[in-house]
Amino acid sequence: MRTILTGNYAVAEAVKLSRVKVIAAYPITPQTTIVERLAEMVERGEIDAEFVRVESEHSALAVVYGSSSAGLRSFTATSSHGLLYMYEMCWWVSNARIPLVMAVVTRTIGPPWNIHTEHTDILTLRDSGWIVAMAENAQEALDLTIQGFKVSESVNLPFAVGLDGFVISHTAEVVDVPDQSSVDSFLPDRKQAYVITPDEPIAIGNIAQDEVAMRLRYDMARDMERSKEVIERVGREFGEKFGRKYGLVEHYMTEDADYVVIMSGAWCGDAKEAVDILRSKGIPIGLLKLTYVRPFPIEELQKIEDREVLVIDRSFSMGHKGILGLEVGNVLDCKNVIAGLCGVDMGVEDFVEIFNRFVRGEIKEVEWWLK
Amino acid sequence: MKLADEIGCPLLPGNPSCQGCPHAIGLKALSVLKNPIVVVPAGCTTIIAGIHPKSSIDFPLIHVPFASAPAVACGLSKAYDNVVVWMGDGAADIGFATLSGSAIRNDNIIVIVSDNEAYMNTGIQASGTTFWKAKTTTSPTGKREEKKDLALIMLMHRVPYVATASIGYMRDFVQKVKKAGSTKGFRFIHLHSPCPPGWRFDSSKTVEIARMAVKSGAWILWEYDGKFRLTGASRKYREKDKRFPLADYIKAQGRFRGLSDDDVREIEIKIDNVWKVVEVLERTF
Amino acid sequence: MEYIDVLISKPSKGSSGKTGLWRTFKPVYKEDKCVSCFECYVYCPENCISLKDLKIEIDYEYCKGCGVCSNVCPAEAIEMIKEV
Amino acid sequence: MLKEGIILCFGGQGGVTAGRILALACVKDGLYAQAIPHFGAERRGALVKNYLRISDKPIRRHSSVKKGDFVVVFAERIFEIVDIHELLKDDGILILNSKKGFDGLRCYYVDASEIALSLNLVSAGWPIVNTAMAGATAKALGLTLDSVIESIKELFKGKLAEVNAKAVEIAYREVKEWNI
Repeated sequence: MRTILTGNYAVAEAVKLSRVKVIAAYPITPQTTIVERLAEMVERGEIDAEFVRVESEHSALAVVYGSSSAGLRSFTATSSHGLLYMYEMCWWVSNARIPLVMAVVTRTIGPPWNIHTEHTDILTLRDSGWIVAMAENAQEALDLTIQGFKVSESVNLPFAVGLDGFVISHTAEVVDVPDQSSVDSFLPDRKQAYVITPDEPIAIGNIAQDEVAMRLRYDMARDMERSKEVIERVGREFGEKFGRKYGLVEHYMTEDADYVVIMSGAWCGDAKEAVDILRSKGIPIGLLKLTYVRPFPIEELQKIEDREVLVIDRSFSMGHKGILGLEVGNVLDCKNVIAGLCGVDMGVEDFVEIFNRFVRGEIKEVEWWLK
Repeated sequence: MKLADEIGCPLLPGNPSCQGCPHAIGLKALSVLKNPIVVVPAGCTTIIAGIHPKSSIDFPLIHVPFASAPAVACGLSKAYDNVVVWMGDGAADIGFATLSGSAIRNDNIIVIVSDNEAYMNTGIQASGTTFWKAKTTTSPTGKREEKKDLALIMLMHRVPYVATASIGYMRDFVQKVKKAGSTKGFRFIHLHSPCPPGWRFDSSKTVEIARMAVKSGAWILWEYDGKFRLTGASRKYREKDKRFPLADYIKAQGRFRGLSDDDVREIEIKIDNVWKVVEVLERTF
Repeated sequence: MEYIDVLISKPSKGSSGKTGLWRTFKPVYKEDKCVSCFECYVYCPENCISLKDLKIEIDYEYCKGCGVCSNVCPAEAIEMIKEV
Repeated sequence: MLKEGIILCFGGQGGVTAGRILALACVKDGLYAQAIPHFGAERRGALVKNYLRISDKPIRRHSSVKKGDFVVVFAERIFEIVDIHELLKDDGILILNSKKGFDGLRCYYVDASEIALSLNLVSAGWPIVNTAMAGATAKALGLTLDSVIESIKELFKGKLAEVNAKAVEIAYREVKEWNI
């Protein structure tokens, strides 16, 4: 059904369609309307789930860690300071190999207080063993949430869906909401590596010897690597079922492009229009969207090794460069523009200007786009 | 029925607990619950639970981060009955918001705080429940602040069941665990657990010291199940003249070494004040 | 998921090895003095005391020699003897 | 065809809802639309900007609208704090809650406050003009009345839906052109 939904409501719809059993979340702008909508769905009996009103984000993830360990499909959502407050639990969940899905509505970290989008918050999950996906619009937020459960439960790693605060979370736009039976046939019943039950006296997470514990990390690394193939397969299956194909990256006019811009998140839409404008003037430029930041699509990037590459970052690693700039820079030579931090608005005309400077060879190694 | 016939030994021999460990004694009480799942945050019991691939505890057990235990238990309780949090006073300090939040939600879980009055697992640092003047590595000349009364704080959350207990009075503790087990909602037991290395007394005296705490009135056994009442041995120590000398309890512990008679009298006043609160609660609550 | 078992431990005695080696003092049971109250069983932190009819048995393989059993015995039926 | 607009109102006047009503009406008319509320630190009473995009193709951009093909103004007092020429393209259309048009601009105007008051759409002493303004904007943008009414019935329930649908209908019918 085609309708108008905000990104946050689209996520809530996806959670409902995924037949989630336990939802725990603490309000934080701009994530709040996800949990408000889910609480409403639970109260009205539109979804057969329990909603737990926790007292903090740390407990939000702790509750869904508990329910997921018991075999119940679970969901939480957070943003910025909330994500940082639950950071310890993030690592615990992934290291315990518990599949679950969390929406991260990206927002600047203070001070100063600022509620607008930036990707530095979700990118703190980079090293934690979470699969990290970034939505470009409300439709992708819905689609990636549903795929998230399937991917997560296939590789026993938690899954974060990032959606830009306000830009996606509160923008009402056209979303095609799939029907329940199609989602049911796409998303199988929950499976996971182990379930804690009263019937079997096993202990989960006892102290382990160094050498033995390291093997678990090795296991995790291999499963994260394997998740690439799972993400591609699930994205293909989703495409066959719903007509919208997904993968680790999305190519936009890159095939014959001499210049490739790499970006992630909501502003890719504006950047695609800027690509169109440069193309109309005969400039061979394309855009590679990182739909997934973890696992990192190294092989996809190696394919564009011979092009001029620019990474535009909505995040920064203090003392070095943009976080995606760092990541991509590990695979191929690239220039790096830091823009749109703290929610600074970036429109088509900004990207046209940046792209023109990039094509003319005027962009420095690392350049801040201050307004 | 003899207590020995009622309780089992879920903690298996050969575990890493210190000699005379109070938690090791207390854990036995969980054997009266039907099919419990035990949630353990960071603390001494993290170690006591054993080293992979062996588990020292014959229950399903899940290790969880320090401040998270009641919340994880809440999640588990969406699938199972009899989810028990077994945590120390350290976890109750760092995870106090989690504990309070769980109580406010009236989560269907049992929380037992086995309180050895300091952070023992990290090597005896002062906690919120460390007694005034007790020496720890972070209060080397004796703690200057008061001991917080966790059970009374939890009682004020208006949950269905709150009790104090002592590892020196296992019959009383087992009764309380049973009662908690047959109640629904958030249930809380604050268990007094004297620690030989932490309090500096001989490992053979764990039970003796625990009993001295009750006999001297320094630890009061009570429960609330809709009605507040003193239980077990503490009933006879309501009258102060029946209590054992407080100085004997204090002086048996290395952590109080060097306390003056004035200090002991000061402690006595603090204890008398707690009794006043308990007596009011007993009459009115 | 080859090494997922690293996360999962199963109940077993001796997770910390033969803890009987920790002992300095050994509890010695005086059967004739025993009044079968089994306080020693209730309070033994190590769960090294088992009940045999009206008597007890001590598992010296794991007993750490803490002395709690002797301390709680009302009949002086467990004596701590220096072992090493 | 991409039309970008800005809805200007004071916090609490319901600009966000107006945007959503119009976006949903577009979908019902077979178009694509996007309603972006701009959130700052403002509270009730401050000037609030909302953006509305309408297109016959999926809309990819998510940035703010700097200059609108149309600007909807919920209260004339807004002109005291905003230079309308900065927000409206030279050939753009102003849709205004007023008894008269705006000199020098292509404009649609309707007395939305009066419509709201006549239907007793009042909250905390303020006439709630958002649905009437949605009706007037729909007319100005060439959306069908049926689609706006349907959207109202999807977003509101019961009596509230009825009254607001009425406001839409009156405004849609009464909105007048000025300099067009």
